Amino acid sequence: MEVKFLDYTLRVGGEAGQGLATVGGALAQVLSKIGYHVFTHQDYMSRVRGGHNFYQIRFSDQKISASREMVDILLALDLNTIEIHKKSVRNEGFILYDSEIAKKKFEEPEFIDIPFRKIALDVGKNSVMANTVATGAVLGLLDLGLEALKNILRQAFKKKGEEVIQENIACAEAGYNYARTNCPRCEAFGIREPEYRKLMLIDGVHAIGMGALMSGCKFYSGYPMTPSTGILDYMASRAEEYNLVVEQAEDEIAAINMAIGASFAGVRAMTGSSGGGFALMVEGLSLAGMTETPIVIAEMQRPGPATGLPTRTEQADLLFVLYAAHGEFPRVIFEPGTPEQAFYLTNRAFELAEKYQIPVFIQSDQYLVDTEWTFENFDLEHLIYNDYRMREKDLEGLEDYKRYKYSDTGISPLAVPGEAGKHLVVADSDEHDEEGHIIEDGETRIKMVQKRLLKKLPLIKKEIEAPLLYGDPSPKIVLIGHGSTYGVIKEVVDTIPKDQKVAMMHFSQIYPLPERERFDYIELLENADITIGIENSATGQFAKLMRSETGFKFSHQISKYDGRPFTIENLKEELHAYI
Amino acid sequence: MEVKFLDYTLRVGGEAGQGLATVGGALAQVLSKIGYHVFTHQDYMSRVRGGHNFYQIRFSDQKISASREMVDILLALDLNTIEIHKKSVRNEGFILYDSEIAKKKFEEPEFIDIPFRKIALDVGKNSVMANTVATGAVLGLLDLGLEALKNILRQAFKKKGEEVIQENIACAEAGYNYARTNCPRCEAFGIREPEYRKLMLIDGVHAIGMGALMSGCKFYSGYPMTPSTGILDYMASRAEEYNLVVEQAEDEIAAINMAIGASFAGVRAMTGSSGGGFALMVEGLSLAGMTETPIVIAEMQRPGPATGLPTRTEQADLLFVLYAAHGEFPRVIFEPGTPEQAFYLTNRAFELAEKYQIPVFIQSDQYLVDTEWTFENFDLEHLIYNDYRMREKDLEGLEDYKRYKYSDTGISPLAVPGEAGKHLVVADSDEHDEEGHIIEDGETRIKMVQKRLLKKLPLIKKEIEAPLLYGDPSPKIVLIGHGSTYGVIKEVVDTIPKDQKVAMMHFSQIYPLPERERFDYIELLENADITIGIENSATGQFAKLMRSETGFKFSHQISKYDGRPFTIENLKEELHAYI
Amino acid sequence: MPTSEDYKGQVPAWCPGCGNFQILSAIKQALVELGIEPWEMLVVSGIGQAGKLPHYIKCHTFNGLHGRTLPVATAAKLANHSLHIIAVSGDGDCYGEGGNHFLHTIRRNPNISLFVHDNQIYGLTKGQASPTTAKGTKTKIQPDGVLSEPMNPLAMAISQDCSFVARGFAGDPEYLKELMKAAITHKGFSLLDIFQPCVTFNKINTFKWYRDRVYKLEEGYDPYNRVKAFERSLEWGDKIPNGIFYKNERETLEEGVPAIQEKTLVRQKFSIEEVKHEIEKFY
Amino acid sequence: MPTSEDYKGQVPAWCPGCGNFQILSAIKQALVELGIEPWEMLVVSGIGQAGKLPHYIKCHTFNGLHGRTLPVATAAKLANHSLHIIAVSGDGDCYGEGGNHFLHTIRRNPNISLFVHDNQIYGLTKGQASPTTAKGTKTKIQPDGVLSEPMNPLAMAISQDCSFVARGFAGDPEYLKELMKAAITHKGFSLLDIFQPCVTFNKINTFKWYRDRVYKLEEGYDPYNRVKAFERSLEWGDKIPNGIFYKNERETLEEGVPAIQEKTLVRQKFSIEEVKHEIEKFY
Ligand SMILES: Cc1ncc(C[n+]2csc(CCOP(=O)(O)OP(=O)(O)O)c2C)c(N)n1
Ligand SMILES: Cc1ncc(C[n+]2csc(CCOP(=O)(O)OP(=O)(O)O)c2C)c(N)n1
Ligand code: SF4
Ligand code: SF4
Ligand SMILES: [Mg+2]
Ligand SMILES: [Mg+2]
Repeated sequence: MEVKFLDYTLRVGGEAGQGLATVGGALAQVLSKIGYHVFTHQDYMSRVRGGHNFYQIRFSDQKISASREMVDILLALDLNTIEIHKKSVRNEGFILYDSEIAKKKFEEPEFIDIPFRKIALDVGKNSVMANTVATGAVLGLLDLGLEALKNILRQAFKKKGEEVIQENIACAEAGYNYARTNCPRCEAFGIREPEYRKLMLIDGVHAIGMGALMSGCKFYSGYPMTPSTGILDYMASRAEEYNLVVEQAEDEIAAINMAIGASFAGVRAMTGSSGGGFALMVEGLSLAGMTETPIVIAEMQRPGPATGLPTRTEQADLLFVLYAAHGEFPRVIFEPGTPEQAFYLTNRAFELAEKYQIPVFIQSDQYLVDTEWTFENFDLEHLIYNDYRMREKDLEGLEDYKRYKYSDTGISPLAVPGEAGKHLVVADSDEHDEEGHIIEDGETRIKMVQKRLLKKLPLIKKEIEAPLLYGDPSPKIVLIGHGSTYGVIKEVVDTIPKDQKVAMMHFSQIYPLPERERFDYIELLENADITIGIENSATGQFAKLMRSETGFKFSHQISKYDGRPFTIENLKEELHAYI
Repeated sequence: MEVKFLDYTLRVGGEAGQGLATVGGALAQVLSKIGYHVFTHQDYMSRVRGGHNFYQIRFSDQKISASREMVDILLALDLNTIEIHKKSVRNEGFILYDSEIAKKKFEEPEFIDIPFRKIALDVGKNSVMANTVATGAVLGLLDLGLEALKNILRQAFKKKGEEVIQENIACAEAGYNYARTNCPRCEAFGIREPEYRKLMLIDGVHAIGMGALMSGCKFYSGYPMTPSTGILDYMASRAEEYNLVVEQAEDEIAAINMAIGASFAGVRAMTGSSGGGFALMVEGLSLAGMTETPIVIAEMQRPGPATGLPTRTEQADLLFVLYAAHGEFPRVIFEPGTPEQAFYLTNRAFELAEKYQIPVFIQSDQYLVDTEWTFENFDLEHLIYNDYRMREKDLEGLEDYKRYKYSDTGISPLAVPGEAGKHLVVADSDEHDEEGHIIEDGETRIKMVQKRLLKKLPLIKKEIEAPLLYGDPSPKIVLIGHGSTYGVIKEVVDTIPKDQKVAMMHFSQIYPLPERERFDYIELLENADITIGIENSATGQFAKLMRSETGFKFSHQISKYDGRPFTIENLKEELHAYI
Repeated sequence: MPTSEDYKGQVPAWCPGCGNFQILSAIKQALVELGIEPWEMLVVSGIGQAGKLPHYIKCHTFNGLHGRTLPVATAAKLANHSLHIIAVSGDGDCYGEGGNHFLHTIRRNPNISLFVHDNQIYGLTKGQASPTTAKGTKTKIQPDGVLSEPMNPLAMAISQDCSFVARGFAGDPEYLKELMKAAITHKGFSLLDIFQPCVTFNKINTFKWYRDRVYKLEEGYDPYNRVKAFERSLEWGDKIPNGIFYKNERETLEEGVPAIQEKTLVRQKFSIEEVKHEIEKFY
Repeated sequence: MPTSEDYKGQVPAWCPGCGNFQILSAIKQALVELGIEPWEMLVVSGIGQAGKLPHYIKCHTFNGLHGRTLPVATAAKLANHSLHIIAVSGDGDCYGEGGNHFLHTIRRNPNISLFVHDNQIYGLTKGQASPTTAKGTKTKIQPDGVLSEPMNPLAMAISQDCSFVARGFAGDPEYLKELMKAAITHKGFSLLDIFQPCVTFNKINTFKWYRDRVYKLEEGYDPYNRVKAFERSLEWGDKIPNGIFYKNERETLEEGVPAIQEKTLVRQKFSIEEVKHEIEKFY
């Protein structure tokens, strides 16, 4: 293999319901536990059984942040996988399959026929363990040992008892040994043991969930919708341990109104959905805006319009989220580029939501939601938690509490009803006075718009960090990305010779756009020869936002709207015309 | 009075429930029937009884298109009206009131105390006719005769029988005569009889309704919400005569899904709401986008966020409507400046919706919805009606019908299910193939995005007309407005001396923005010294749209966000700084 | 002990003679008699004439969106179940726009009282048909008369085993107050549908119309019999029963949610230190 | 006369063994036996496993949004009441996201048949609780078990005087087909709730679970007795009745709408000439 550093890609393919995520997940974990950097991504259909899905794992001894098109090892759990992905296997790669399952025998040298099912029956007395055999076989091929996998199996089958654990371990060993002894060219993998590091393996959706948890989120309401369901799952799975209230609502309208109700009542609250479900939350969003109730909303994109491609990826809801809801009120939108950013930005989302009493969005997409990355650690000292809610003692001695008191910052005191002595908390979706009571006169209206919107806007803008510049500090060519394209653009920049003076400019704090005082990114763009917006959408929404807010127009645009993420290869290909 | 031409303003004020709209409406009708140009606007609270409302009527022998701050005649149906509006009465103006009702006697010369209630009791045997007395009195003051009013009364009380009609007429006469004989300074009104013209009197909401009706709209579904309810009322009132189906839905979600269902089934369909209700339609909007089902949506704005000021006006939903819904699909937004534009643009909305199979918006606001204007006529020859739906004969001999057939224009054949022989119509909210069946592959996705969106966009853009330029053809100062600010900006331009080289640029076809080939409005703006965006919102949404699409940034911005429309005086005042 | 004065809010903007006035005073009276202090009380509403009630009372209030009263109230209860919560709604608000939440809140059974000001019309938007408007009623939008059958909220609530189902009448505020007290003290989700004459827009269901028909469920009526309660909820026409139709002792939502068994959610202090170990799970 | 082949659509993407297969063939069989041609038939659905059915049948189809089946179907019926319309939905689609439309479509009573594939779970999104999931069921989102009482769709329909209320079982496709035919031929809105085992995510309500419990309402059962029907709809546990619970002869929506008494709306030709006089009203 002609890689500069150790850089392998495994792809596990098969039907929905065959347990691909289990096999792929176990392999990713094993690799990360023994110290490799791992990057995975998933490609699956909107069905529960059948069809074709795959789970791709790239691993390396260097940091990696995107997927490649070509694979080194293809683990084919069905014939279809071989037919679809054969052409993506590198020259010196391998295809692991079971000719009995595939009902076909392949003679080309890259094929390694391993009787997954037969071994499972022989060793584990049950064909369901064929996947365990296959997982072991992949590790055998790579000669990486079985310790980590054994631990994972012990964990996974804890509830099923020791016998099941032992059977699975035996199957894994059998697969491992079979591969080691029946692999003619396995030395091709001059695989180096990684230098041992304890690495975290985390995907976007867990990072958001953990970010919420560590920000003091106590209430999460949602309605299942791919690809946002993972947050609901995660929060529910942690409810017992951390005393969270997680409510599956009857619909998304209820979900957002619940989050608002909980936040009004005094706890940090969050809701989430995908575009179609968020569409139903739009009126509720304006309620949060009007009542100045802090909430965090996760909007996890998939290709639309309408039901679209439910399990695929796209970045086409940006302007929708930006301008969603009638009337005018401040909002913040973050769109993380990595799970690490997802974690910190979720934390920051809560901070800003609570500080300014506004809705804050974490926007992402199926791609980042499902991609697992490895990290040495998340620095928990960086987390912020400020309690802006007023209770008993904070209000002591106060004569009259006014929920919407005018102030220089536009921020009014946010008391917890029932926990604030005898002070009463009055919130209203109508235009209201300082006390929260309905009004109709123009003068109060003007003051409230100033308080709620115009005074807060400049303060919020100051909180936003500059975009990240990666590569040449005075670039001739700038690749501008936002959100989940971070990883792939970054790796592509790495592959371009330095003398081409290329840089990536990446925005994860999307709205408001950062101020230009500290880092004049517009000047930098103006000084470049070529500026290319790279977006997973057809109309280039971030480019529109940039132009609307700053007047700057990217000279070129690369759009991908087939529901799939950019890979390193296809982005490089697209860039060919310019570089 | 120092008016160049005949130009009077009447204001009728009182509590909700006192029948202001009846009195004001009758006066407006009388004036338009005897040939005056009339412009009315309403200011009312979100309550059914009590509070303070007013109805303002300006009339002239010239075309007029906005309201003034100062009034010539104030008809005060309660004391509160006097207290609030006294200061708005011109020096030589009059205040008509009933000291018994007001429970206070005013001695200043402008006050004319007329015992509305007592006359009603004496002449009509019922105090409810006090309003009729007052209406007569206003006409008496103006010495305009009673013929037109009598006809209106005959019409209004037709169902109640001849006796009631005669009592009302008697009351009107008594009021008329009382005013004529008890008005010390009435000669102040050197009122000229207008040159007789048959004039239409129509407000924005009726113009939209009639536009829909005359465009072949057969199905209207909605849910009541101020200020959109008038369309629902109008369509329902015409259902019997024109065989329309009008359905009050259980919520706005049902309303838009019904409109889509009806349109899919083969009839022209429309729905409407205000911002908060439209917020609930957003997911349905994307369904129309994905299934390429033609619909027209009326979005009638009021100040938000949330419930906001339910009966007031604002233009703050522009960007919301523009980017509403997840995913990308084409849409058109019209925002009429006058009832006449509302009528024609509604017609054009149906034409474009049906031709391109897209959702088209008529966006307006409480101000235009409720303002009545006079017109000599609407030229009905200008109406368009092309039936793009395919039935029996249109499909004869066709082998296989495909709902989403690829084509050069992106437009596919739209057959009527059950009326297209044995051809089957298959529509899908998932991404689909030409036949309408669910798919997941990237290639079909790309082709469908191109068909549905990218191919149609340039064609739709060609349909959009240039903005209207009024005033100096090579202006130094350009006042840019959109939608309902048309009338007031136009009149303000009229008041500015020609040598200041001022013009209004008005957009009623908001999105897509017109092409620049036929009229390079951007060049014109670039050549001006000062460009001022004038908007009824706090953040200047049209300005953002303009910058995002063309890069052009207005040099100044005038924003009004107190829930009230601009009047000629207050816009002039705001302009003072620049002109 | 609170007095009626303590609960006095702004001057109502309702029409003179509106049934809402009696409902408002009955609520205040019920709260005073139950000794609930304003700062222990949260009133949540949607939009409509009924939805304006929070402005006319003095306690914690949340006046939200049309139709969305119940999700807000439910979540507020989960966040702080030491608050008493009344959800105030209209027939359009609760059964029309908010119908789905009505259904699912019954299933959830939070300990909240829902008072529906049922005037069988849309009041605030000036007289359109509501879900409870009689078939055949002519309105601006239904000039030929309403085509749908009116909804039966009590029957629906009973059909989903709602924990407490009652009906009162603004024209009998004394009894109404008693029903309110029963609803508030009942453990579980309680529906109190209240006949509320809209003197401006509903010219059919007037004070007199209701007074002529309304009677109280007889002494000895057993509110624990679901089928019987259903049967009685179908009575409509010359005689319409008021009273407590149905009750049960279902577990409440708050009793079931593990996180709030020891303390209300708002009282649970958060510290990053206590959750930091979560990160271990990703290694 | 149509044959089953005429109705053959794409190959279903459902899991092998899923109850949806039997429902699909029962629908086709019912349509064939009723002699309805594919071009006279419109199937409307939402999103879910059930919602995919339009792709597996061949006739006019509209596969809309999750939960929004009924408004689309109702309006299509108003636009062209010569079409036969079946609305296909799931328990989440119809009773969860779409609960409000379910309620109000019953009130409207369009002549549409609603088939709810009730697998007591969210299938397509992989196993969350639906409104009909049994209390206590553990799912990923409810690791401590569902807290809400399951909804009773039949009782709710009966409570609102739904024109036709029945329940069938995918495991008895022959009887199911008969119920479908009865629903389709019934004049008015008909609800057919269908027990549909989800072999992948619902490990409780399996084919066996249903088969052990399901029985047919006895011969001589009177479906016109609303209170009795309500009582029977509450039966749940060891024995669960199937069959036609309730029927009535209410006027349908289409019978009430004046505009479509002579012709379907789609057949009414439009010409500007005929509406021009409208403008006179504004002079
Ligand atoms: C989403 C939304 N749709 C519509 C409205 C307009 N609206 C306000 S109140 C109301 C109906 C009120 O009827 P009801 O709930 O019966 O209350 P009432 O006024 O009769 O007390 C409507 C339709 C709104 N505010 N929000
Ligand atoms: C607005 C919206 N919310 C959520 C979803 C995600 N979603 C798709 S199907 C489904 C539930 C399916 O359950 P059910 O209706 O019971 O159908 P089944 O798959 O069990 O047949 C959900 C939540 C969606 N498509 N749209
Ligand atoms: S409109 Fe009806 S409900 Fe509203 S305040 Fe007036 S009488 Fe009461
Ligand atoms: S998940 Fe369940 S409902 Fe869906 S296809 Fe599989 S078995 Fe059927
Ligand atoms: Mg009402
Ligand atoms: Mg289901």
